[in-house]
Amino acid sequence: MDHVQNTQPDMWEVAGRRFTSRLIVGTGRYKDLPETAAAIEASGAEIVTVAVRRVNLSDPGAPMLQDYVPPNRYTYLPNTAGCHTADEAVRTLRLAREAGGWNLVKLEVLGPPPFLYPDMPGTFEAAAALIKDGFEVMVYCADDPLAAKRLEEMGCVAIMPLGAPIGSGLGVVNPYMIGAIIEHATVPVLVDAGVGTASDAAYAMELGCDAVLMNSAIAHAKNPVLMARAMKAAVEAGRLAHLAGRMPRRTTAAPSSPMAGLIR
Amino acid sequence: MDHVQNTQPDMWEVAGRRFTSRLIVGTGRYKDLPETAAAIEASGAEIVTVAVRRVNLSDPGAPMLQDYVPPNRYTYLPNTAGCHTADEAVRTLRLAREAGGWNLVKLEVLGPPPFLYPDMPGTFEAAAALIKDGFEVMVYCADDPLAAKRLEEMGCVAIMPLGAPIGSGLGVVNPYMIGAIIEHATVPVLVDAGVGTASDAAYAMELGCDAVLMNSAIAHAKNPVLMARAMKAAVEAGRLAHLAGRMPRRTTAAPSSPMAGLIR
Amino acid sequence: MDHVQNTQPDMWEVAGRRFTSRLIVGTGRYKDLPETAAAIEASGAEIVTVAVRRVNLSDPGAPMLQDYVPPNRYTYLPNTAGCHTADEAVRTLRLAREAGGWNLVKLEVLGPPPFLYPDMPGTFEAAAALIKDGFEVMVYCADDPLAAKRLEEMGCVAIMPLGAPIGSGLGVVNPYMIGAIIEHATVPVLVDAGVGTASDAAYAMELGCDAVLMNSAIAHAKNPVLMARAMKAAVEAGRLAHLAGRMPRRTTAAPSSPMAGLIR
Amino acid sequence: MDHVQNTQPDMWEVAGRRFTSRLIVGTGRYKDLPETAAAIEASGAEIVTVAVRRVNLSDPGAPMLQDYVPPNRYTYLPNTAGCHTADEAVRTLRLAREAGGWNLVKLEVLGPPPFLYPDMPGTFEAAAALIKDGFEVMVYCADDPLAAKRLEEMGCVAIMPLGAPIGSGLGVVNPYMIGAIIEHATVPVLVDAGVGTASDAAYAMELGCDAVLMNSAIAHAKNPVLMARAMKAAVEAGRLAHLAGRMPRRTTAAPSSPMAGLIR
Amino acid sequence: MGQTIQIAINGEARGVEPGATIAGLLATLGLDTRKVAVERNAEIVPRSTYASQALSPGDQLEIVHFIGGG
Amino acid sequence: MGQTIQIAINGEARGVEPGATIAGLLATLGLDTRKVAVERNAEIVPRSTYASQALSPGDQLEIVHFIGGG
Amino acid sequence: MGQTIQIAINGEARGVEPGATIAGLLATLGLDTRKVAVERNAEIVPRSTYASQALSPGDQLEIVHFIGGG
Amino acid sequence: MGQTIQIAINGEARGVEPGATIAGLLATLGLDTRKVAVERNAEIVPRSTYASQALSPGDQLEIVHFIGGG
Repeated sequence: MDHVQNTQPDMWEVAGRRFTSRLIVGTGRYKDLPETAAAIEASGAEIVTVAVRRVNLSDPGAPMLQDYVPPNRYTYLPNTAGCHTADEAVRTLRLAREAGGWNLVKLEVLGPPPFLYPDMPGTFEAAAALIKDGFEVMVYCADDPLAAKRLEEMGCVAIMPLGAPIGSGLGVVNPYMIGAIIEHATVPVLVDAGVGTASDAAYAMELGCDAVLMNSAIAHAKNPVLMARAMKAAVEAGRLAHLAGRMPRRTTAAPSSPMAGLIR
Repeated sequence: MDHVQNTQPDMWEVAGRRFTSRLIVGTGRYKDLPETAAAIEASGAEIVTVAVRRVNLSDPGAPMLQDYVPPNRYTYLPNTAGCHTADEAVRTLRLAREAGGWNLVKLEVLGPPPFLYPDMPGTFEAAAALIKDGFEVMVYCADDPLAAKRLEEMGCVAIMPLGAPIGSGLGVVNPYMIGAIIEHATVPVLVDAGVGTASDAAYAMELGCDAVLMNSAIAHAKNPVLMARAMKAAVEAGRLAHLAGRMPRRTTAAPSSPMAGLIR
Repeated sequence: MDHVQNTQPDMWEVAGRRFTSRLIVGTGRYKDLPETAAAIEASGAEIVTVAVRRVNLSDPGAPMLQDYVPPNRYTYLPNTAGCHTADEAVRTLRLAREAGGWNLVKLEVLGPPPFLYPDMPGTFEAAAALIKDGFEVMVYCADDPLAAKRLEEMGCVAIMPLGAPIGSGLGVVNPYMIGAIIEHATVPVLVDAGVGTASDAAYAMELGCDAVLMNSAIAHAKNPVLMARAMKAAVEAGRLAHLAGRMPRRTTAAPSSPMAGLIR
Repeated sequence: MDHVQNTQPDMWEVAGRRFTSRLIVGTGRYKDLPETAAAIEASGAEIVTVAVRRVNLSDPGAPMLQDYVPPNRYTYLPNTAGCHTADEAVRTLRLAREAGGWNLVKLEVLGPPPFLYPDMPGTFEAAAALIKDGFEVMVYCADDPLAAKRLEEMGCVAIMPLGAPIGSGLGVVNPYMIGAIIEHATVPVLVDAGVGTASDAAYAMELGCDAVLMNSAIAHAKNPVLMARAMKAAVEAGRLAHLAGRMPRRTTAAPSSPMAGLIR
Repeated sequence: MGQTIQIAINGEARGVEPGATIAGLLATLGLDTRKVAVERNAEIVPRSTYASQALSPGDQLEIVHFIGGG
Repeated sequence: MGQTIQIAINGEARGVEPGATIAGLLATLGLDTRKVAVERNAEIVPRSTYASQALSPGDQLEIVHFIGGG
Repeated sequence: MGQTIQIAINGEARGVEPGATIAGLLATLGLDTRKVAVERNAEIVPRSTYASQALSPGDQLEIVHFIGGG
Repeated sequence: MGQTIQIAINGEARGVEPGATIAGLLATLGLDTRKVAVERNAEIVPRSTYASQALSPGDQLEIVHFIGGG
């Protein structure tokens, strides 16, 4: 907390890179690319997740994400959304590395709909292959403290347990296990997926997360740009509250004005 | 929302006065007056609640709140903390009006410890007398939608239901009734008392409150100045999220990356 | 607890009458009178609430509640549902007393839709008039510990705060205030309104309520008779758990098998 | 539900055995063997979990569990509590099978304190070995719907996700994932671990579990025998409520007495 | 030969024979006196007095009973 | 040479000079009139009248100011 | 007037000139080499080798780029 | 007149008579064969073979029973 009190910036570090913003945002599900750009700018995010997909050969000149969300301004974090096996995830990220030239990636090996729950055996397999191949892996996972510890011991650079299913907006359903993961981690822990509104993001940060990753909560809000501003403030609020140390809870009242000196 | 999108300030109004900050803070329970001043400045509050107490005749030269929290910079909102009858509350606020020269006041008629729950009959009686005497009454009350409506109809300028008992830090325990009060009110509604940490404040604002009033959550945090910053951000976050319109909740997942164009 | 352990019945008493069942059920909202009778029998209730309404002059021979829910088997507790003023409530209960010959009644003075929230000033006024007129008043009220204490001091024989709005099925939304009311009451406290399913009823009893009153949770279940059986068991379960004294909560694990003697 | 309505018993089946009681209780953590016997009898359980431990050679004549909880009356379900590897679990259950002559077992491969969280890779490994060796495996696991489905496909006869860490008494923390597991399972699903009091057990059953397994909630209650009775009733209540189909939730009120026929 | 007198029962206008009592009225209406209660001009009418109370023109009667309610 | 008259300030008995005014009393007490308010026998004393109001035996004064409160 | 050779790009059959390179193909397709990545028969093709790698009959190419995703 | 052979039971070193069987050992230890199970060098010993299995020097035995557990 000292560095905060003496007003040095409160930064966090992953894979040797330092960031000020503790909000990582996805770039999917927006109305169009201009809205994507506006929302991401409003969020203050320094890292954005991106998907890797086949070029549309029938329309090679179509506007591209890079033209609206410049990779020289934002750190691209390629994901493996849609990958349901370790092989698909590894192939996808090797292509991402070649396309972008960076090796910091988000690994997610997902189970089938309707839950898209992290496939932990597939995740372990893919993480091992990627780390062996020199990637720096930020890993989406279950809120399982043992699995989180193993992924860290394998060499993952950030542990990203779900707060709730992708796109559900249910918030951080199991704060006990998220707290357990944070308590025992020596690498950054991010809540990834589940955040639905600002108070959810603040709550995740109050638990002690290093950062929060979200997409739908912003992109599916009625007004994504306003919600992006809300999330920027919420993550800052939750971080500051975590550093400040909340008051204790009590089930009875405690007066906030002095009892002495009342008129009679 | 337009005024927000076209970046005009998102202000709120009570008793004809307009404010930008939606956070009202108490000035009690701090370590000393310098900490009080620092925390209030960090909170960005424009309105502060103050108590009215007998002068200490044995030490008339002691430092005074006004010297640290200048009334020409902050709108003083005198409260009736410690008053357990309508008469005490009315006498106290008449003295406050004479001392400060303003008639915007916070009325709270409290029941006994350990809950200090709003005494609603006493509150109705005091509100009637104060309004008759020309005061502009922001009233602390139970989360009772009928009582809230009556207080509004009597002429109270703001309705301030408790989120939880004073100093409890339990947050907004009954969002249904706070929501019910907001839905039917034509004057500002503030959650007063109960907020414990940043996510509580954001949540109160997401429900649609016009502002939030707190004291212990900041003053009793391990680091009050940091928590004041957290609350400033949290109230802004919750307000923006309310304006933005949150995504719908669903108990299953929805992918945030396109399913089309996956490599095979 | 002794009386429980040495297997004497665990009874409760209101207005000098002793009851074994801690479940009071309403008789409204059923498909027909036979379903009403079957559900009430399945609930094991000894007290049922009933409404007072004008006789249908055009069909005086229509089947009547008494024919299905015999007053000599069940204690009828006339209510004032639909009364929005103290006068209406008092007139209604005077008619009820004449019709039934008993003076144990349920007072509810309700605010307007959509919340039908207890009208506390009207409730105080009606309670005073009824008690003066010799009624034994079980009173529906807000979850306001001060109001509850006043109603008790006025002479009400049971305090019945809402768990949530009538027919909402939201459960016990504010356990802190229900707990506060129980802690300071010297007459029976019942949660009335809000229970939606069995676990809600068990939870209310675990808080220390003497009994629970419900109608919609049973009548609006897909299978009212099964739900009546569920509620009977749930109220017993919650009562026993309250008497037994639950284990402490902890955020970490504690093994339930001995660690000694493991094979190696 | 028909079989319930026409009052045939509502039984459940695991590994070809049919049971009426949906409460499985542990036999650990009691003051002494007589209390163990009394609590288990009060619970109405037909299945009890037991641990396998080295005989105390220095006191071979010490009273034994079988003398108080007769295996010919209760179905013994040997567990692997304390086993942190698949090998330990398999060895332990082979000894259990030889000691007891039955092959229905509870598999739990646990991570280290303080969470004793299910070690899912170890659990998969042990489950495969046990099933190959002819055991009928009821498996304790994370609230991970993919892992649950795989364990079922491997041939486990019951899936038993944790509601919360063993001995924590936090209840069913993630009802969404427990519900997800139930929705997609074709074998019995039990909540195992986490239940703290009666309403937790009722809630687990309302979610649709086939049964609930607990130990600490009974053994660590102030009065274990009373709590055992509470849990018996709570499980029945939750089961009946699940079958009955709860009323819908609404955030506004719905009157439970007719509005017609009010006096004027 | 007697013309009826006008009263209101449960808000509906009714004509009854002059001299009719509440007991008589309830019998005419086919109501079981043990299952109803009667209010006359906002005053409770004790059941014991049904037979002795003659109705007067303009009487406002409420006749109620118990029905299912929560 | 005049003996003092007895009043109560904030619940404490005090003696003041005969003819003393509220303005004089506040000065004697070292209080800044702009930062306090005075109630005399349960009636507010307008600041503008401090100089003209002489204290009387038995007066009950409350002298208050603002302090930190929530 | 050489006949084309058959390859598959992103799962679609295509004919290309014999001797065509990946660099040539990308140019033909109008793709910016700095914004795409290419996999050939499940092997990454380093960008530096686009110009030197000639396509062979039956080649399976995946050509990808970044798009919005969460 | 044979000296004892050394084995380990539940991790404790023990000496037993040469030729002693598991059945004999259990009897010596005062254990009810119907309530325990025996593992010898990490292999289950079927109860039916207790009488026929003679112990050998260095045998590692685990003798277990059921106790209360959750």
